Amino acid sequence: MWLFLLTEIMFFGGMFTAYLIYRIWYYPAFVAGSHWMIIWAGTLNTTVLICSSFTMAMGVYSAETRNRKALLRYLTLTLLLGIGFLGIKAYEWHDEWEHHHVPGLNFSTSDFTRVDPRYPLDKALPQDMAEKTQVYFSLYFLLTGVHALHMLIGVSILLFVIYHAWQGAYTTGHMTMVENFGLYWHFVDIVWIFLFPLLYLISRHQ
Amino acid sequence: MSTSTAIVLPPQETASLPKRSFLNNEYGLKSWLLTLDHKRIAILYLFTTVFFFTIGGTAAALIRLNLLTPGGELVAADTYNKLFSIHGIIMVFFFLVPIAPAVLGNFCIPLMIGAKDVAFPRLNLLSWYLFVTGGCFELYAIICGGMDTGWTFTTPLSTHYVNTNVVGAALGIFVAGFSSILTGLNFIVTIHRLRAPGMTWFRMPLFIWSYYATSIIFVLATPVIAISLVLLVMERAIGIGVFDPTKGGDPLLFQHLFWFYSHPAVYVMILPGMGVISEVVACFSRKRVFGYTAVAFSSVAIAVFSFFVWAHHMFIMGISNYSALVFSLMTMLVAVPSAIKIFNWSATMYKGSITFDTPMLYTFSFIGLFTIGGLTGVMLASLGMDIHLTETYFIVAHFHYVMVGGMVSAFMAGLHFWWPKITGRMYPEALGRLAASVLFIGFNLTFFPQFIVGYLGMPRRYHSYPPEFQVLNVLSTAGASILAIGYVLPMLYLTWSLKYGKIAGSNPWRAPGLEWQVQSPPLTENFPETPVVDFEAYDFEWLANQTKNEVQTVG
Amino acid sequence: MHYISPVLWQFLEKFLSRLPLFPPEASSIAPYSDAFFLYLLLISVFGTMVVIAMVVSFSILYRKDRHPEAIQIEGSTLLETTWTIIPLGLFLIAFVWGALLYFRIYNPPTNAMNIYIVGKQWMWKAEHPGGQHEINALHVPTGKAVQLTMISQDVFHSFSIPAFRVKREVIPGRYTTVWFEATKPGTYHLFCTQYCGTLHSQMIGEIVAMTPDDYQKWTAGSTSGSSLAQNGERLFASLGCASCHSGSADAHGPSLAEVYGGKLQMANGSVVTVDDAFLRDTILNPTMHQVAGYSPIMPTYQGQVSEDGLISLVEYIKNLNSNYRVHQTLNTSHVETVAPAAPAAGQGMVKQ
Amino acid sequence: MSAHKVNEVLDTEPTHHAEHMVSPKIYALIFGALLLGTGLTVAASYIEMGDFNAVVALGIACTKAVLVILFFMHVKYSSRLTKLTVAAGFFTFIVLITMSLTDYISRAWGLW
Ligand code: HEA
Ligand code: HEA
Ligand code: HEC
Ligand code: CUA
Ligand SMILES: [Cu+2]
Repeated sequence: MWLFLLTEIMFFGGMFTAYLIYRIWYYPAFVAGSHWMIIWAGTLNTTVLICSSFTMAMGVYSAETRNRKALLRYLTLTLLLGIGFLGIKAYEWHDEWEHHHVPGLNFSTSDFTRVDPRYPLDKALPQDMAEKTQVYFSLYFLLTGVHALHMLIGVSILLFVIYHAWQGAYTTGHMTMVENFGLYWHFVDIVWIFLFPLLYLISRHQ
Repeated sequence: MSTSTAIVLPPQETASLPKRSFLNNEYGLKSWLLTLDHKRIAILYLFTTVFFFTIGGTAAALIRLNLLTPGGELVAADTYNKLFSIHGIIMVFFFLVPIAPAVLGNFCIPLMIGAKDVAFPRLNLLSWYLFVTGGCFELYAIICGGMDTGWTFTTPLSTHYVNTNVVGAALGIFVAGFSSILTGLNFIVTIHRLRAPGMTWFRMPLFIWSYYATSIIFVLATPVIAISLVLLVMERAIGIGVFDPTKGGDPLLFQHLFWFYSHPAVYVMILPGMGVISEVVACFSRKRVFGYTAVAFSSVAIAVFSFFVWAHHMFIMGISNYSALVFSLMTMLVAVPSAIKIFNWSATMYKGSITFDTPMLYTFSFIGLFTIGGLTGVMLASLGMDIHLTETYFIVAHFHYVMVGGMVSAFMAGLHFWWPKITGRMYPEALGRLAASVLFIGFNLTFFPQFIVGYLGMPRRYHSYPPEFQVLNVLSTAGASILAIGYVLPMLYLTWSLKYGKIAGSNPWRAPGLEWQVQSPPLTENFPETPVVDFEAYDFEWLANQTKNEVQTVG
Repeated sequence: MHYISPVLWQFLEKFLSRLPLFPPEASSIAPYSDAFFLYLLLISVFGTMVVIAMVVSFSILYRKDRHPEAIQIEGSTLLETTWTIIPLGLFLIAFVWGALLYFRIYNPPTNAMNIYIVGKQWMWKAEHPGGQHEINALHVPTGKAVQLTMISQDVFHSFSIPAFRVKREVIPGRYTTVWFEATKPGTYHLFCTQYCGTLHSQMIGEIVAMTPDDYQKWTAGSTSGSSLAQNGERLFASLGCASCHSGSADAHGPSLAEVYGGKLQMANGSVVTVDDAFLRDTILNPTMHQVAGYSPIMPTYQGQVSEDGLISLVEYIKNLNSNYRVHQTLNTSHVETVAPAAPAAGQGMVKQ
Repeated sequence: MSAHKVNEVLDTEPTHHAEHMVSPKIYALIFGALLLGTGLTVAASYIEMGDFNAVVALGIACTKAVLVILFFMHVKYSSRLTKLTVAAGFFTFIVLITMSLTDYISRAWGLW
């Protein structure tokens, strides 16, 4: 399983590299772009994910202690939290669509070429830099999109795991499946732990 | 001939194939398509990859025919572009990358380490299906218009300027990539967990070492091409701006990501071959491989260093001069382990007792051709020289020397070497030697002129070229037709041998590996009882004792 | 031979006369390149020979008939180190030598004359400073260092002159440079070597190297009116650059006189050398190259100036020795000084 | 076959046979720490620290990730091999990023 996660690290690695490079190049655009992130949603989502990681860990623990009820309870909680995450993410995406921030499909620089009312101290971006916010949003959608895809896959597997757990599997000592799924889930959590500051936070203030 | 050969066939009048083996365990299409047996999966892979090879080879034949005349009268320019793109993509992603790991690796690894199967048989079957799915995408892309990006998918050409089926092709590679990842994963876990008792790391055949290195590359590098293809498809389909210079993206970034995979991938294409060569050289010299540890560690070294050199494909592409320096230096370093291996194989023959059966002949051509290919690689790695040589036929010659002269030769060596194990029958030896020689001659005739024409400056991917290059191109095309015979011949006689070949017996080469201690073709469960390994790899003295109390076939 | 078969003979004659094995050496760098190639060839032949010698001699000495019983040998650390160190040493020499050559080829001498190259699917366009334009051909004088400043309008191309042993990628969105000094008059191949789409193999042309006298005649004979710098001056006025870059003390923008080749302090603290690529980039992406001490008011000219136009502007700024000419244009085109004409189009969405 | 050899084989097995069970207490502790970390980063992002904002945010993110990896994912209690695997993954990840950056950063240095 760890080997598979290595694969995943490298999978995200490509995008993180791109993010880093363009951030260096188009710093102001990245700052401006991240000002449009909904910070409460991001924070909430981080919390949701961390909770789900915790419930997942507890689920694995319940499997270890062969406690079927607890296992079911924790897995279901994890599932709900996962779905919650996706819901909030969907809300955010919808918001970005409304603001014409989706590169390629629905994008306009107008939000960036005028002074942002919420950040009156910041100057508006000149046109050339405003164009570059597209790069920011491209990466934003890719990173969060691929992450959400992983969540989606995770949720589907989780359904399957819960079904089996309900039938009494995993609590008889054969718990590799739960364990490995746990690893996967935590990994997806870790990715978000990095995405959150990179996309939402670190440019809050400049 | 009989004195100079190591083949000990059982007396042919009385010999028979074992009654029970993985081949006749079950019958019917379903028993093949749903099999979990690594040996059957290997054979499935063999069929699919050979199928793709014929497609890629047909494209190659058309390329060479078109280049017979400077004007390129055979096909139109865009057809030509599609041809070499198809050729490159099929040959790399659907033939050479999967062929060695998935065919020989699947068949041999469990047998060699004394395991019943790979660690995750289901996953193994799944990778085959993924591979086939990827292949179908690719075929679909080829049939519905083809793609003319070259196998490197250079942006922004591939994202904005061609209107062929790039998305289909990229998706095909993407899916097939997952097949590689799963195979790599499977092998690593297999090698770690399923070794027979007593099979310590340094008792493993070198074949296993090099497959281990290959698998590492699979797992760590393949996802990067997956993500770069995703980015490419997104950019092409909905126009995000990551690689598009007009939106502020850097087209070079795509190449960074692409080569981060594709350079390690070229070692995926050669390391398994190196593993095969180690086995064959040892067996036919009847000697332990010279410097076992050096060879083992050089495999791992190649795998590790291969991650540091990717930008040598981009020396003139506009990367900074400083970083070109770094990457050139690293490339020089990665070339050294290959040199170590070559010398060790040669030294293995010293004071051996050498026979020249077909696998050994292919091994010779591997050693010679790979050395030439590798050394021209060093020329390309030298910054100043690369300026003149890059993007010319010199490169084409370089990588065909390493890929075709190197890896395909090694694969042929391996295929002939294990053929009796796989099918229980011998291939016709005389025809085998003939085909090996034909291949060697045809190969050199095809690709050596390309070195010269490349130094003269003929650019690659050219549908037509200035007339003064014609002579060399004619030679090359002539060579290619000989080469085609060299490939068709083994296909024919190997098929023939399935029914009419001599019965091989369990160990015709008197080779020491574990896989040779069981009947051929092996049982579905490989070993009737778990073997205990109390001998070193390539331990011919052990083998000599062993053969005294003859190996038995079960069933 | 002749009496055997005239047809065959003719064929052979044609065959051999069409079999060059070595490209012409027509630039000052070519001998160096070839010398290095010779070194690489030598070590390669040496390495291959060693391997072949080992394989062949062992095959003969220890084939089964002669040597029926193999003698097991474990290995030898001494040998391992030898064949690690020797190739490593040879490769490292190649690395150093190659790197030196690389920097020689990619670092133009300061006195080189500059020619602009624009690549697009599927043709080359050369623009001489004197305003001469050429398609799929390039005339250069011998004995003089020529620097090419190149850019692509669409995809990657690559400008390759095998006879000169130089080649450089032509990239969209960024200038790249290469230089050479032709030594032998003659006509040589020009190839686009980076695959660039359907007619990639038609993106070829010829390099005509001529003696300086001939070159002089050629330039005189093919001028098409105004020089690049003159075109640039016109653009400089009509695009409104002059309004801010007038060079006077109260101007919004810095003076551009003699800025080329010098070093500039940027707002983010770094120091850059002003070269062609920098000039082009500041016109398109002024925000990414903030000069210290000025506010980021310069509008972007992305999408408003063609690559040719940019080349003219760059050439003009490069040759701007004083602000005299700028003032001249200021006086003649007064309309534009009121409001910079450009930003109007810059508002809102600019998308292709 | 000697017992010594059997041990040698088992040592390289990646499964955690001697499974160490992490107690819920530790899980809860880590959970708390993670929540705290989240709160901290968000808070920190509202404080003007110049370049340090990024450093702090990423520092906290790394700490959080390490916590998850070590405890939730049991790496702390896993075999050397698992640890090595994880390390290898991050190593290649770093290689990808730094080696690409050698190009992007030194491009600005201009020609020789
Ligand atoms: C199996 C595949 C394979 C292998 C193994 C290699 C091996 C090597 N390759 Fe190759 N390469 C490719 C496949 C491969 N390559 C492909 C497909 C391309 C083109 C892609 C494209 O653009 O389409 C390419 C392109 C390519 C380039 C880019 C050229 C360009 O685009 O400008 C470079 C540059 O550095 C290079 C270098 C090397 C080097 C240094 C090795 C080394 O690993 C070689 C090491 C081996 C040896 C050195 C030989 C053994 C040595 C000895 C026997 C010692 C000799 C003794 C003495 C000197 C004393 N290769
Ligand atoms: C594993 C990889 C592999 C293999 C095996 C080959 C095999 C061959 N290649 Fe390949 N080649 C590449 C990988 C490979 N190539 C790559 C990656 C490129 C770069 C693509 C790009 O630029 O994007 C390339 C490009 C390339 C070019 C350059 C095209 C160009 O730049 O314009 C040429 C030209 O001669 C060529 C020739 C050949 C030949 C003659 C063979 C021969 O060895 C093939 C011999 C085989 C046969 C001839 C088929 C055998 C016959 C049958 C199976 C019978 C069935 C057929 C019929 C009945 C019709 N190849
Ligand atoms: C609205 C005023 C304005 C206009 C119009 C304008 N510039 Fe500028 N330009 C500036 C300012 C202010 C700077 C310095 C700050 C910066 O780098 O953005 C500058 C900087 C530059 C620089 C880099 C600084 C240097 O000293 O080398 C160049 C080159 C340049 N401009 C060229 C042009 C050209 C060419 C045009 C017309 C096509 C133009 N400018 C139009 C205001 C302007
Ligand atoms: Cu332009 Cu190829
Ligand atoms: Cu490479």
